[in-house]
Amino acid sequence: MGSYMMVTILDVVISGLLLGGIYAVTAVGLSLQYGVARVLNIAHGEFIMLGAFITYSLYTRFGINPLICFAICGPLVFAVGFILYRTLFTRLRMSSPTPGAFEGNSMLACFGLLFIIQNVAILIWGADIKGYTYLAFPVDLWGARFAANRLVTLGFALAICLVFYLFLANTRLGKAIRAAAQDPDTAGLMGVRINQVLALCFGFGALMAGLGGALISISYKIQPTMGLEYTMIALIVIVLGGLGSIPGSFVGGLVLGLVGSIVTHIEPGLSLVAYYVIFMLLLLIKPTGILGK
Amino acid sequence: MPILEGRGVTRYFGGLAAVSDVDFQVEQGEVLGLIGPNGAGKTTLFNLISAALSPRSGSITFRGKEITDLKPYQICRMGLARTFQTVKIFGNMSVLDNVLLGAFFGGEGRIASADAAEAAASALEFVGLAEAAAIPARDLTLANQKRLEVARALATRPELLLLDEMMEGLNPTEVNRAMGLVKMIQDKGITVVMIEHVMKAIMSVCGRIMVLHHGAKIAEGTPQEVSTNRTVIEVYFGERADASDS
Amino acid sequence: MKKTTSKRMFTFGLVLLILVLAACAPLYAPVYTVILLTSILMYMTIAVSWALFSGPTGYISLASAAFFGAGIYTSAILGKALPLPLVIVVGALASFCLALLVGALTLRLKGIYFVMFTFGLVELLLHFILWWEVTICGTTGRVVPPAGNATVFYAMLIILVILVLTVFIIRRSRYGLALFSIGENEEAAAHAGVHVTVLKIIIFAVSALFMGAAGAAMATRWTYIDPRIAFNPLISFMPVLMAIFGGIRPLYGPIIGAAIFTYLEEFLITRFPYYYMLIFGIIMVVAILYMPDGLVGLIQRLWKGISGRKHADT
Amino acid sequence: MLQIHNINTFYGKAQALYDLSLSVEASEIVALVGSNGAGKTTLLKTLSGLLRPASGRVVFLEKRIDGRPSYAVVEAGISHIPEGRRLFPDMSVRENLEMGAYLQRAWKQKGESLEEIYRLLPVLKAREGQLAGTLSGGEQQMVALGRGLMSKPRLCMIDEPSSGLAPVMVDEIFHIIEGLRDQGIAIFLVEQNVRHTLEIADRAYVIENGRIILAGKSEQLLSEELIRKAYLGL
Amino acid sequence: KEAAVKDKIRIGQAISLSGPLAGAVAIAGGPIYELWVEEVNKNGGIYVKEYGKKLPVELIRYDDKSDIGTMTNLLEKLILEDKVDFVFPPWGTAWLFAAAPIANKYGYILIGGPGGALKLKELSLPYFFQVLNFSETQAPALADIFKGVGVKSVAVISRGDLHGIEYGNAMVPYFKKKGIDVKMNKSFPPGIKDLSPMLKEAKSLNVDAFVAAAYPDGGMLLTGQAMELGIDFNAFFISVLPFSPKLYRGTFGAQGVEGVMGGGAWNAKTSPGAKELVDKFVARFKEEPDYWGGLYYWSSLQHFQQAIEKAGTLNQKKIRDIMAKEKFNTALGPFWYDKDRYFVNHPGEIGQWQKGVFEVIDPGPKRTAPPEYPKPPWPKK
Ligand SMILES: Nc1ncnc2c1ncn2[C@@H]1O[C@H](COP(=O)(O)OP(=O)(O)OP(=O)(O)O)[C@@H](O)[C@H]1O
Ligand SMILES: Nc1ncnc2c1ncn2[C@@H]1O[C@H](COP(=O)(O)OP(=O)(O)OP(=O)(O)O)[C@@H](O)[C@H]1O
Ligand SMILES: [Mg+2]
Ligand SMILES: [Mg+2]
Repeated sequence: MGSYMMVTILDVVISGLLLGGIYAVTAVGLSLQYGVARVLNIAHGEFIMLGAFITYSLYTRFGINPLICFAICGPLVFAVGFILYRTLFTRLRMSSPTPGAFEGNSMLACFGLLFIIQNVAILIWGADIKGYTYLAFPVDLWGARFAANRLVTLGFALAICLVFYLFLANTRLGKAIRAAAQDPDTAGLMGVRINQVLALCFGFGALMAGLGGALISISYKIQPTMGLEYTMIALIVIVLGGLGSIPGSFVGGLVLGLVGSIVTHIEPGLSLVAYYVIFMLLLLIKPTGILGK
Repeated sequence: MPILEGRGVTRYFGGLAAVSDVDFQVEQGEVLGLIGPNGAGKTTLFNLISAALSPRSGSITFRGKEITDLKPYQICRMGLARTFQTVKIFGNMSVLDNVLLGAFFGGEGRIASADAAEAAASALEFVGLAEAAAIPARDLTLANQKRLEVARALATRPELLLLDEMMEGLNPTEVNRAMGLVKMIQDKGITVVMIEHVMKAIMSVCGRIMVLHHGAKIAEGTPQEVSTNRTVIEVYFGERADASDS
Repeated sequence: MKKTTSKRMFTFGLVLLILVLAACAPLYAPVYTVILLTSILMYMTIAVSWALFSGPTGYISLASAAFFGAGIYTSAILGKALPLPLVIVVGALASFCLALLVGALTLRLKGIYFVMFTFGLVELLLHFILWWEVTICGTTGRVVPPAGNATVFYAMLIILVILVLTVFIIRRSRYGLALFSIGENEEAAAHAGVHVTVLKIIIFAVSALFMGAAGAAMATRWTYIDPRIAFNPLISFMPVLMAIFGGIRPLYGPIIGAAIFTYLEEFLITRFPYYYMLIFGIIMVVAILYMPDGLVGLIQRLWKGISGRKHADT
Repeated sequence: MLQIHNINTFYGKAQALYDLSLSVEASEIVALVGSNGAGKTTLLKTLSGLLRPASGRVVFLEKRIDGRPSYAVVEAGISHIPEGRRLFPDMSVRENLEMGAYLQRAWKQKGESLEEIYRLLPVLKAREGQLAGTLSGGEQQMVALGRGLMSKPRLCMIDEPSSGLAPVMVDEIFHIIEGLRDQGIAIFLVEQNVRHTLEIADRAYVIENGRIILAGKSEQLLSEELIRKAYLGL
Repeated sequence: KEAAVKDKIRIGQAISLSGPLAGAVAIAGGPIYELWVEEVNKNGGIYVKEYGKKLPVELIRYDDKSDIGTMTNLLEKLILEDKVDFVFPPWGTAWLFAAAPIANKYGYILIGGPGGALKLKELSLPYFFQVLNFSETQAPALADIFKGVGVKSVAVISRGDLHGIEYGNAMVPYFKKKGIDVKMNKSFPPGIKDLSPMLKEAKSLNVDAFVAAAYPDGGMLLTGQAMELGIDFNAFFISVLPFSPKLYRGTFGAQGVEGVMGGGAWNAKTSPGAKELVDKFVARFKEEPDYWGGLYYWSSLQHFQQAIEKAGTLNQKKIRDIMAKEKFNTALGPFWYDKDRYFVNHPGEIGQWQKGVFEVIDPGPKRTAPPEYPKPPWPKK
């Protein structure tokens, strides 16, 4: 009996982490884009969708291993993000009278992007649900059973977030990125190339979204209209974790996954309700998120 | 009876006692100077009085009423106004609207629009910003933004005014003018507590000075007494204490 | 002085004319035009009520769908029992109360935290009501008795007119000033005597009031509603976009934004069903690039160009 | 080393600087004094690329820097310590200082520079880990100064470094500024503490309404009647 | 005078081409309407006696963005502004609920396509016709099949919406009546991201059959997770999903879906007309049609066409009256409506994937193959 309990708990916890890992990867990128580049990227989910569909096409058309697709679709989506910032958002930043106005305007522009990217994806891939199976077999861990592909996904999610965090925390560029978030003008006075740094941020955000999309396509079915849902999850996660904090986003993702898993285990009908209850309660208790300052 | 009185006022930030066990009294109609080294806890004390922060212990009374647990807007409406060291103006509103807001909401009870407009205009006139009334407040220079804060505070018809380094960034000639302003405020019957690092101003405007150091009160008295106090000279004035006119 | 009064008379006359023309629309316009006007009125109402609170204070609320949905549900529950005007009033009050509660809880959150809390609220209500209906009631969805096209049109028109008057009065009063000051610097506003919390909550609730009324009126067009329809997040997003597109500050910004957005969308959807998102998206991006302060900014700039006046406007 | 020729700067349609020219040589302290709203800050911002001059030339070490973005100006060797502190509020004191050393060449020596700053301003060492946004006004001013020195500049433009500082610290700051000159760093100093400034400066300019109205050796200016009336309050 | 210029029949449809529903529209139902229009026009159009000639058909499609408010507006635009001759239905149950009263108000015939619920009957709208089979016909058939193959116990999960509730509520009593033990009955919210706890729980209860009242999104997740975790049941049923060869068989492979049961059903063996439809569909779209409603919608349109031709006019009232009474021959055989204007002659209620074919396994004449029981385990990769 005791061991049955243990297995159940293990099962619930690991299932939660598996889900949370995916949430985390999708959120980290948005955290960067909003926390630093000040773009509330409503089209974030569209970048995830792009990553997912590129992986899908590469795998089903050319049989390229989804994990190898990372190396292709990451840089691809990065380039899209970087160029978008250099052209569109830099101009917007210059022409908006106040930072507040820039936030509003960039959100509007992102809505435009959302429409454009989604429509283009529908034209290319069609509107219907798609999926493929990869590593779809069970793995037994301490008596509990998990899907191999999800375990791999979690591993990758952890690794990606870790690398990213170390990069931001320890490098000169990472510091510049954080400074730029707080006061772009003054960061310029320190010698930071603001436009380039912000574009890099936005690009990195897109990169993370692309990788997240690639991971999602392994475990979930995909369709061109899936973006907004993931954007919303990502937003919840970054807010839950504390804005602009990469470890926060990570923890936020895992917390959300765990909560979902526990509640699904008890009363599945309330699992989504629980997400929002936890989210809102946490905000009321700690209005700046779990790891926020 | 003092208009403002504090007993054992204490506030910590983590392990740091920013204000520790400070007693103070402000008499009706006086100008009290508050000085002390950087980080002594002067601004924190203002924050405690105006309820921007709540004290860990101690009590503060204003006109005999306990105000320790009140909210900022209540304190303001009771007639206790303040300015901020790091300016907090309404940047995208016009200079006039900044002051108008104080006139509308600062006092007890409702005020007619016409009266509020008049009060705002005269407050602007008083601090010398009448000409800038229509421009957005963010386009003012820093020194003028500080003046705008004074005008906004005055428009609330206060009985007691807390001025936090209002003369920062003024040259000596302008400091003279600002000192005149403080005197005029006093002449209106408004009690003033001012934090200032400009010695000339403190010494000639304040009737009494209180000195904070590491959150504690280390001296209090007339400018004469304070400026000759050994400890104060050591921690605050430094060897050039004589050059108080600079 | 004289010039401003004559300008004001002109504006007043223009508004009156538009209003009369609009009020008579069901008499002369084709039925479908009235239907289209009704949805434009609906978006105008939501956008203006949204801008009433969020415009000056900078608290971007994504809870519009919750308040709109509360109105819809009121209609669904009481639609058979009460006459439409009463249903609208009850729907409005329901939203108002919901907003009071939500406001008291959330308005200490700032920035994106507030944004996401309000968004979470919509989803929470949606999923909770869904779960409630499914597991407790054992059924989901309700049938709403339909009302005539003209009836809904007039209901929406009246709601909008009352709303615009309310906003106008609030904006011109001292509270308008206080709302702006909250958006600029909440702390300073409090220290200048503004009872920030109460003001925020009340205005938030007033804006919800009108959204609820709009929801109650519009529900009669949909016949069948369930939580997914009632709490559609699009209703939260669109008005924000419309208001930004039009220009948040002046009262007519969200109105113009809503009108153009709704019409443009319907125009594109019916002309280019397979490409309309692409075109719409491109228009949005280009518009924002060339009109960084919204349509209103553009209009003001043009107006300044025409009248040749140098006006120190914010 | 720095030459400014006929700079004109606008805020929207309003002109703030008119045909302004001046120069700063290596190893000297040049002061700029003027009353409130005269255009001092505007000039510094124009030099460091936060504002664009409508016309005119700025030459630093033989290179044109007018109209260049801030980072290029910093890379050229000019450090601007802005008015109003402008710290990164959510970064610690230490991180703020490190940001000052963002330039590649300064980054390598950031450890030593940090030691140096802590030696000059020991208060900061004690507050190393505190978030800059929560410092007292005077403490922030010290961080701003320290941060500006971290980039190893050739020319340092300082906007009102003594504002908000207690008298002991004011002396200290002027001391530090003199020390910088002795290390060969040129200083372009905007200050309201006019007497003290003119005492340490080599030369000074007086600016009124966006125009230079007076220039000369500091000692001369100190005895000038106009200066005594308008800026020394005598 | 108007008759002289009438040169085509214009049909309007507001349907989700974008938004969350667009994916489902594309795999279930959407393409059939296009195919029918092309087919009619290939034959020169529909003969209308009133005009004395064959009139070609034009389909005007608008995108409702998966939003009901937009759909109602567009439907009224089609009727009032574009003055189309007929309208086709939107996609989805709630959408039908909103569309049916509007069409009815303007006296437009609305033949329900994908979607519908028992509740629609309560509205009793004379111009509304319903063609899909639902829980009330599928549930007894499923219970019969289970009884027949010897299922003893079952776990039921249902999507927390109208569809899930109707199916969940309908099936449980039939199972009980047949003596099948319902060991688990839970609902899950739409949009859930992990269904494995329910699979694991059902497995631990050792049930023979796992029954899910789900939509394609949840169904795909469910199948994927069951496969990944190697959780097998003797019978595995999903209401709305397995009928799609493109999505379901296409994703998991013929071997992967072997033995899975689903709502529907028909296939090329159902009738000669059905075979013809499959061939035409494959030729046009390079994939097989959906095996739930595809044949029904197709046949309802053929029925509609014959009603128009018989009426000899485009007058809705006359056509409606004929449709409500008359029986016409269509691809699936004779086609007629009951007194509530519900279509009764379903080609099949339950299907099962067997060797890449979605076989009809109902007891009785509709059956195209006997049930395969127990379902083979998920393939090990
Ligand atoms: N939120 C906070 N968290 C941590 N420490 C704080 C916070 N606010 C203030 N402090 C510290 O408390 C001390 C007192 O600060 P305060 O602002 O009252 O100083 P002050 O006397 O006004 O100094 P100055 O003359 O420089 O403005 C300082 O050392 C400051 O660093
Ligand atoms: N953002 C702005 N928009 C419009 N005008 C401005 C702006 N900033 C400053 N000004 C105006 O430009 C002039 C010069 O301002 P500046 O800040 O350079 O003065 P300053 O000499 O630094 O004054 P202070 O001693 O107060 O710092 C002032 O008249 C001011 O009102
Ligand atoms: Mg202070
Ligand atoms: Mg200045």
